[in-house]
Formats: sequence, C-alpha cells, structure tokens
Amino acid sequence: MQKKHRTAPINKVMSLKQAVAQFVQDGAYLSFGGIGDRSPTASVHEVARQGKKNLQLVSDTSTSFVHDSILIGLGLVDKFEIAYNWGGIWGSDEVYRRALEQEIPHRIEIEEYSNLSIGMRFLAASMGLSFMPVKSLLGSDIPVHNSKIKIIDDPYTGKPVALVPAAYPDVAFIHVQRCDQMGNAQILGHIGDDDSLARAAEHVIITTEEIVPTDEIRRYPNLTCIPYYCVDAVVHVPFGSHGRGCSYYYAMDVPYGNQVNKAWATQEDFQRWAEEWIYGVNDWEGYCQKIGWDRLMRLACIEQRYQKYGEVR
Amino acid sequence: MQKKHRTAPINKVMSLKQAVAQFVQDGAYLSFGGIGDRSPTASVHEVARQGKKNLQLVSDTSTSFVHDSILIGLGLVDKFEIAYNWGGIWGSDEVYRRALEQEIPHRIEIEEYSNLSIGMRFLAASMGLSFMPVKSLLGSDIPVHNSKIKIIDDPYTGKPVALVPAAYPDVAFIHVQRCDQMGNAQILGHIGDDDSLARAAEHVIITTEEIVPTDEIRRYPNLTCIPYYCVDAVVHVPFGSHGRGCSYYYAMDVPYGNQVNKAWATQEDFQRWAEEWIYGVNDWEGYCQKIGWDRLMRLACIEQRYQKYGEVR
Amino acid sequence: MTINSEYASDYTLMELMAATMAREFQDMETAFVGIGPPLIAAMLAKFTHAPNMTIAVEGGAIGSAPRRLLTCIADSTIDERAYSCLPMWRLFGDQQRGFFNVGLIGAAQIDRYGNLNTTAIGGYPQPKVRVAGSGGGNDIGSSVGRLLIMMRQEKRRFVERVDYLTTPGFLSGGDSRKKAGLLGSGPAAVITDMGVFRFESDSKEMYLASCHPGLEPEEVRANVSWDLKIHPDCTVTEAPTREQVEIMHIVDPYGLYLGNGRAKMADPEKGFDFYMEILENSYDMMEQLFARKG
Amino acid sequence: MTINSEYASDYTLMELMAATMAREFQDMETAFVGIGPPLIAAMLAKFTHAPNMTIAVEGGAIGSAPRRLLTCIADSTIDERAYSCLPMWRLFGDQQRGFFNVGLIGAAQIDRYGNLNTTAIGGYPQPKVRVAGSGGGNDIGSSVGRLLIMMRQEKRRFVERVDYLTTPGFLSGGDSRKKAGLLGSGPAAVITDMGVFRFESDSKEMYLASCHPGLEPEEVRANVSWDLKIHPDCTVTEAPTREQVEIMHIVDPYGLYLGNGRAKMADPEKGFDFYMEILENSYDMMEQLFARKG
Repeated sequence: MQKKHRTAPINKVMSLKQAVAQFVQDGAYLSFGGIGDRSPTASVHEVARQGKKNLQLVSDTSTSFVHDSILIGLGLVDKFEIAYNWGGIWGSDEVYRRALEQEIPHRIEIEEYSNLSIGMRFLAASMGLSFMPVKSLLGSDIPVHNSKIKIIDDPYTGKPVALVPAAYPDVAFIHVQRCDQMGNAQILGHIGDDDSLARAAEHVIITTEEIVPTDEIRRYPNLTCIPYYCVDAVVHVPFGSHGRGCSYYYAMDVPYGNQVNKAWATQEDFQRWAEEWIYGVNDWEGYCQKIGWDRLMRLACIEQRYQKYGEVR
Repeated sequence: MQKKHRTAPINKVMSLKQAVAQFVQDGAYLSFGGIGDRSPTASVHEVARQGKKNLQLVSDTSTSFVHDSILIGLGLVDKFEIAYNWGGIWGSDEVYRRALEQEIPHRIEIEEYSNLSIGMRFLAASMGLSFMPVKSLLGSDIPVHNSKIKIIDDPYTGKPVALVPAAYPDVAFIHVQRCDQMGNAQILGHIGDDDSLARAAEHVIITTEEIVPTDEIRRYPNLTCIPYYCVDAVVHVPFGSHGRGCSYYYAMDVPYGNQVNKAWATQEDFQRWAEEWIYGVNDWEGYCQKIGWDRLMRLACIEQRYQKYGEVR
Repeated sequence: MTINSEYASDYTLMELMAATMAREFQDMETAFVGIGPPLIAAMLAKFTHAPNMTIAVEGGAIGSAPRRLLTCIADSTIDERAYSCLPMWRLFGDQQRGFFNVGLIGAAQIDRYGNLNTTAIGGYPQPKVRVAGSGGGNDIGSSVGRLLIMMRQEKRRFVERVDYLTTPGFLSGGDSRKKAGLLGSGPAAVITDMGVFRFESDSKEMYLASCHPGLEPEEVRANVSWDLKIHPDCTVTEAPTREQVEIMHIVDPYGLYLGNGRAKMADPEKGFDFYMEILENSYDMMEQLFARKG
Repeated sequence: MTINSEYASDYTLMELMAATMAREFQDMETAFVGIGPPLIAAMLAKFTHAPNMTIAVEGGAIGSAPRRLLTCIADSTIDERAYSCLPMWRLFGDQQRGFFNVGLIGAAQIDRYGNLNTTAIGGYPQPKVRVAGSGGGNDIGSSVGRLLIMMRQEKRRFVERVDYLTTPGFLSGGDSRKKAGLLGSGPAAVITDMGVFRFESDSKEMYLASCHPGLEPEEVRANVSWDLKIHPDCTVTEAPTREQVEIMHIVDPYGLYLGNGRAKMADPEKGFDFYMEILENSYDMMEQLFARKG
C-alpha cells in the first residue's frame, strides 16, 4: 500500500497539542513507539487529555504506566493489537488485568502476536507490502485465536511458515533523542521497531529531547533512522519519556513506576491518578513541573555519569 | 535456514591469504559486498590469485573493473546471480559482454533480479527465511527468464505479488571502515545490502581500513551494523577498495577505472592486465606499492578535505 | 580448590536458583536473555565462568557492559558500552537465523513437554488471570539454540497442558516440534525454587534431574500436576559457590531482583533517594568487578 | 525578466536535454535519481527552481549536499553531508512504500508504452549486445510516483516492443500496468536528444509533445520504429536559460557528463592529475553555488 500523503522537507515544528488535534481522529488506528525507554509518554498523556476515543492500538512491547494501558484504563480503546503489555520491574498492570478479566471500564478486543511478528507487521508495511513470513507462532495458541495469522506451506521449502499481515497505523508517535525541524530523526541506542513503524504509519509525530540544526544531523547520517519524508510533526518535548528513560539523556525513574503501580490498584484509584497527573495539568511542561525539575535533573545527571553518546565514560 | 556454525567473540584477525584459503572452496557460492564504493577489491584479487574455480556469485550491483567481472574474465565463474554489472562512469564492461555475448572465456549461467529483489533475497536469508515478497519484477521479463521468482496472488489482498528466494552464500566478503578484532564492524555512510548479506552468508570475511579497540566500537553502538557473531575473519586491508573509494577514508580513483576499461578491450588485453595487476604481485600490499602510495595518499587527502565522519568540513 | 570455588554456607533460595541457572551458560556463547532474575543469572555467569559470553536483550542491544543493574530488557542500561544497537526486529531476525546459542525466559505456567504460558490463566480471551503476553518469548522459544526456563514451582503452574500455549516447548512431544516447522532445539532445562528439570531425548517429556538441598524428589513431584518422571540419577542441586554469592551481592546489592529492594523503592518519601543511592554507588563497585572478571 | 531567466544563446544538445529534464522536477519533491546525466539534471533543478528538492540515490543516501560532482549513485560523494544513510534495501523499500515523488533513469531501448530495456539487445540470455541489467531500474519503474526517462533517440532504440522488458512502463497500455499489480503512476516523460515525449491518459501510448529547436515532428518520427503519434499542440522545446547553462558549467566544469572530460581522465600520464585538479577546485566553486542557491 502506498502513502496517500507525501511529506515535504519543510519546517514541521509545532506543539504537541496541535499535532494531536491535527492528526488524531476518534476511531484512529494508533501506535505508540519506543521499547521500554523512549516511551512517547507525553504523547499518550496528550491523546488522553484530548479525549480521543474508540481508538485501535498496535504495539510490540508496551510498558505499563507510561504507555497504552493509560488509554485502556480511561476507556478510550476499542481494540488492542499487542505482543506484550506489563510493568516489568514495576510489577503487574492492574488496569490491563481489569480490562481483560472483567471488562472494566469496558470490553476491548485483543489481537495477539509476538514481538518479532509485530516487528514483521511494521516491516511489511514500511515497504508497502501486505504481509511478511516468520518462523515464530508455529505450533502455539497465538494463531489459534488470531485468524489474521496464516500458517502456510512455504512455497520454496514445503515446510510450515507463518504469514502475518502488514500493520499500517493512521498515526505513530515516536520519541527520539535528536531531530531537526524538517523531521530527520536520530535514535541513539536501542531502536525497538521504530525504524519500521515510522515508515508504516500514514502520519508520524516525532517528539524529541532536542531539536538540532540540520548540519548537526549531517555529521552522523547513519544515525538518522527516520528520514524527514516519514514525518508530519516535530515536537520539542524534553523529558518526554519520563517514568521510563531516554538513553544517554536520562535514566528510567524506577521508583516512579513502583509508586504508580500502587496508585492503579483499583479503577477508582486509577481514575484519581489520571485526574491528578493527566487532566490536572495543561501539558507536559505542567507534568514536569509537578514531578519536579530537580528530580528530572537528577535522572539526567546520573544517566550522563554512566553514558553520553560518543564519549568514554 | 539456521546457521551451521556459530562464531564466538574471539580474536579473528588473520591475513587475507589465510582467510580465502580457509573459507573458500572450489565451487563455492560467494558474494562480494559493497555498493560502488567499499568494493572488496582486495578480496576479489586474492580469490583470483588463489585460483578458486567453478564459483557461483551473487550480487546486487557489481561494479566492473573492481568486482565480479574480474573473476568472470578469468574463467573462474560458472553462475552469476545479479541485478546490475557495469562500469558506470568508467564505461562499458567488455569482459562481461564477451562472456554473455560470445561465451568467452566460457559460458556462464545468468540469473537476473533487480537491486531491491536481490536485497530482499539477502534480507530473507538474514532472518533464516526462505523467501520475501516484493512489488518489483511484476509485468517485466525478469521472471519470464528466472523460474525461481514466483508471481502469486497475495494471500491478504488478492493482488499480484512476486516472491524471491532467499540467498545464502557460503562466503561473503565485506569491506568496512572500522572493525574490532572480534568482528564488530562499523560501516560509515551508505551501506548497500551489507547489513543483510553479513547475516545471510554462512561465513563472513571482513576486510577493514582500520582495526580499532572494542572500546572505540562501544562509543557508537548504532554504527555497528554487523555484530561479531556474523564474522569469521577480520583482515586489516588499508585501501582495500582502491579503484573505488571508501567514504570518509579515500575518494574513488576515477582515472584508474577509465584506464582499466581500455586495458580490458580484448580478452588478450584483459589477460595481460590480470597477469600484471593480480598475478604479478604477491598480495594487496604489492598492488598498493605498484599503484603508488603517493597516489593512494592523495585520494585519502582529497576525500578528507570533503568529509571526515563526525566533523563539519 | 580456591576459596572462591568453595560452596557458600549462606544463601537465599533465589540466589540458589540464579546460581544454578548461571551454570547452564557456557563461555563464548551468545545468549538472548529476558527480564528479571534471568538477567542476574546471565550476569553471574559472565562474571564467573563465562567472561566471554555475550548477552543480547530484546530492545536491540548486544554485548553491553553496564555498570548499573539492568532493570529491563529495554532500559538505557542495555545500551551502556554495547557492541551494537539494532532494531528489535533485526535482533529477533538474527535469532531466527540461529546466531544465538541459548535463550533464558520466565513463565507463569509450564506443561509436561515444556510448553509455556505467559498470556492467560483460565480461559481466553477473558481469563481468570491475565498476564503479559508473549513479548519475545514465543520468538525465543521458536528459534533459539536451546531454551532455558526459570520459574516458580507450584502445582497449578506445572500442568498437564498449559491453558494457553504462548511459547512452544516440545508441543506434544516426540518430533511434533520439528513437524510444526519450528527451529532451534527446544527447552534444555527448567530451574525452579525446588529443582532442576530436563527433557528425555526421544519422548521430549520433562523429568526431574535434581532437587534443591533439603528436598526429596517426592516433594517436588507433589508440586507438579502430572505424573512427573524422576531420573534414576536424580541428584541434589549443587550449592552456589562463595564467589557466586559475592558477585550476586555486587550485581544486585539492594536485592532489587533477588530480595525486597523493589518494595523499598515504592516508598513515596524515600524511594527516589534510595534509587539515586543505588545508582550513585553502582559505578565504582561494578568497575571493580569488571577489573576482576571483565 | 532577469538576465538569468533569459534564454541562453549558446548551449550543447546534452545541456538542452539536461535543462529540459530539470524542468520536470518540482520544488519540495523527493527524487530517486540514477547515474550520469540524470544526476546533472536533478542537481540543476535543485540549484534553480527546486532548492528544496531532495535527491536520493541507490547506494542508500538521502539528501546529500556534496561539493563535488557525483560520479556514481554509490560513491563516497553521495554520503557528503547527507541527511541519512540507509541500507539499499531500506531505501528501495521506502520507494515501494511511496515516499518518492519521482524517479529518473536512462535506458538502452524503449517501446510504445514506455517499457524499458537495460539488459540485452537481440536475444536472451545470449544477446547481440549485453548491457548492465536492471539494477534499481525495475524497482523504480515498478513503484515510484512518476517515472522520468532520459535517453538517446535512435530508431533501433525506439521500438514497437523492447527486446527484453527490464523496467515496466505501461506494459501493453490501458490498465495493464495496474492489473499486473504495479504501484506508482508509470512513465510521465521521456526526454531525448530530439524531443520530449509523454503518454496518453487512457491508452498510455507515447506521443511527441515537443521537438527540440530546429527539428520538425516528422524528423523525430523518422527516428521511431512505430507509427508515433504527434500531439496536436506539439511545440518547440524551451531552450535552457542562461542560469541553467551557467550552473551546469559549475556543477560539471570539466564536462565529465556533458562533455569529453572522461576521455581526458583516461590518459595514463595526465589523467590522475587532471582528476585531482577537478576535485581540488570543486570545493570553493560549489560552496559559492550553495551560498547562492543552497
């Protein structure tokens, strides 16, 4: 499938409020990128704040407390295509459990894959294809409950191989370390599936720790895994992944997640948490203010004690 | 298809002579990487010098005068899987023409693809798969003459899509700018299909402009597009792409190709050229000596006037 | 025998599990490792008998050498001094191609043939208990050289047939795994808080290979839902060495994985300072460890 | 009308072709460009009416801003100050996804429906004349937004049906291209040393849209093997402007593409010094051009 809209090399800097308002419709098929860190947390909060609803989400690994669960808990999601949704060291995701075990706040349709097979779905779409083969999923219950996965006899070997359908989100949100005004985005460190996701989506909103001059991008062209032509909006959002970290910029805030985990214990608790942390602030800067700039700076300092890109630390 | 041999994180530095002797058998299925520049020219010469024969070659774009044509002209090749073989600005490839038009020095079997579809063949093999879909080739004569390409109805859209078979070379030769002793290889600038090729091949021989400490590799982990576990041999070969250039290290030697083009005018001319430039020297250092270190240094200086990685020039 | 290779007299059950699992890794291997105690076990192997083992994690990093505890398979720590950072699909593609000798993951449920459930207990899609889903588990189980599993031993977790087969072990045993088109050689060992389990070479059925110190085979069998086979040479699991315990204390000094450190971090008043303290102290301690064993 | 936009009185036929092709590019477009004169035409567009056009080349580089003449779609020049360097398969994948507005390639043979042959003249696999093969040509023709073609006009090159269909144009015309499953909108213009050709919107048959100065439509038709249609409004091709000619002289001052520079470089005595001279002088000249039009 080819793009409907081609994006030009123009200045795409705007506010997150504007980007979400302009590109996200009710009922949209969205994907929040990142993998663990570089979570586009600020974007999740803004979509929630604007009350976009009947959303369909697709993700490989979604990290609870900063990612898709927030929208699920708020009742904004109808369908979730996913490989993994959990809190990791932060513990279990009670919002996710309530949604799937008890249909609280309402029933969501679940369509399950593995990390690689979601990656292959984005890879297929990134190239305008409709499927990719994969040697995962075979023999498991995943295709039993997901009719979009086809197990076929490989036309070259005769052995079983799984096919997974391309995923073409309407909008992808990706948080990066560096990006220029036209959208040449550089990811430092682990990439997750964001290189493919940026190409798969019809529209891409980049939130970035720093907006840098294009000449700075040109110094390391191999780091630009997302060229400007994938990108519709560039938003400057320092600490935009807070909760999680952003490699070489700030460390994961482990205690934050452990605390939020407790704050999500019941649906009422979760609602109170969202009132305070999402609806209770105007924007991500308000959130940062509330978390405390001193706390954020300490996370930045400690990360940079351990690693700064290109340096021996 | 999974690897038969797994390579460990050990010191793999050896001579090119030893690497070719150890990993290349007569009848082997080889791939010389690079795309235009970063041609593994030194490796081509060494394979020729060791007289490895009945070779089957697979490449996307092969640049005449520094690449597969040399082995074809020497009669060492039985089969050639290829998207493009020509001299570009250096002019026509008379060795290639003689082989395909007149079966001089002997008949070679030709199996044709496009650049993307060769890339997809390596991508498939890089992931242990047996095929990849592609929207090229449709409607053209390429699949008419290549029965390995299957045109099917896409199982998801019903529309035509081409399938191309994975290519698993026995040995791949890849020239890079930087590599550590265990084989973590960094390519600076354009990559061609070498990221996939390194994974597709059963054995990989890296020739490198510089061998750097592993700590230097760790400063820019995103540049390591070929991890050590793909690599069997690491060979230090400065100016290993001469004729062609090596981004950020030295410029393409345009006059060299224009001159070699003339030297390949007839099969007798070509034989004389090979006697002088391949068999007439012991190794790549001998070739460099013959070309002239002053000439090589001028190519390095001029390249670095225009660009040096990470610098503003 | 040096003092380090003597057995420790004092260790926790979690430390025994991690130390036992560490012994499953060999030097020079490339390992795909999941979150939590598996990461500790792999780090422990690396700092003892397998210094040249390379660890790869799902986020896309290979061969990192962090001087902080990894808190996730995709936090910034995994990039620290890594050899290479790749897209995740590329890393899993590498695994499918067969570059990784061994993978280590956890599970909520396991069955007689080593199939794993990390998705849903009791019903699907509306289960009694929903858990995380496959993540990379299915992919690792489908393609990695050999699969290692680390989990808690409970009768309801060791079942005849998993409620939902997330990650393939040997499917229905025999050659069913191969017939399904799966790659890799399947599960090699399961290590729980009670013992070590392996798989028969033909039937692919799980059997008890060793019991942890102080336990009898029948006590283990009582915590398995099927009629568990006990190997005739079933032994007592080797205790951790002093060195192993010492290194676990350096790698996870606050017991984030192997103790109660996480509860302390959840404290809204002091949790953040506690976390900063961990990070501030980690650099020097880990540098010493690298100097000794890196 | 400024002096720059006045028509040049002195230009070569190659310069006319390049200038005419340059006009096919629009500002803000992303263009996939092949080797040789196509690169000059694209650079010319960029330094005149399309400063924000981005050029991508097969090697894997996007948006480079070299201060040297590109000698290849994959020499070190293509990396110079590029926005991004990607694997080639990824760049072509991006093209298949539809990111590129326009592609420009050459060919040895073309037919009535804009299909191209860059593989073999007269027979396959043992042809009378063997040429390079598809390279990225087939991929660009299969998927790019619109396809531009630049080639020499000769009767034996403009044939009813290409000897070998390397790159799809409109196949057998009508909706046959779409039915074959191809993407993009197919050929938009063919520019030769005699004229400009376009394609009928329904039949997809090629027609003559303009003749180069001094030529009559019938002379062009005499150099085409089929009964070429001539558009009722067939005009005279616009001459290059002074600015266009000036910029071509800056971009290719030694006529490597548009003149006889290549022959000079083949000189075994003086060729290398000549090449070094070109490179040594290029930096400052191109810097001035970027300052003016970058």
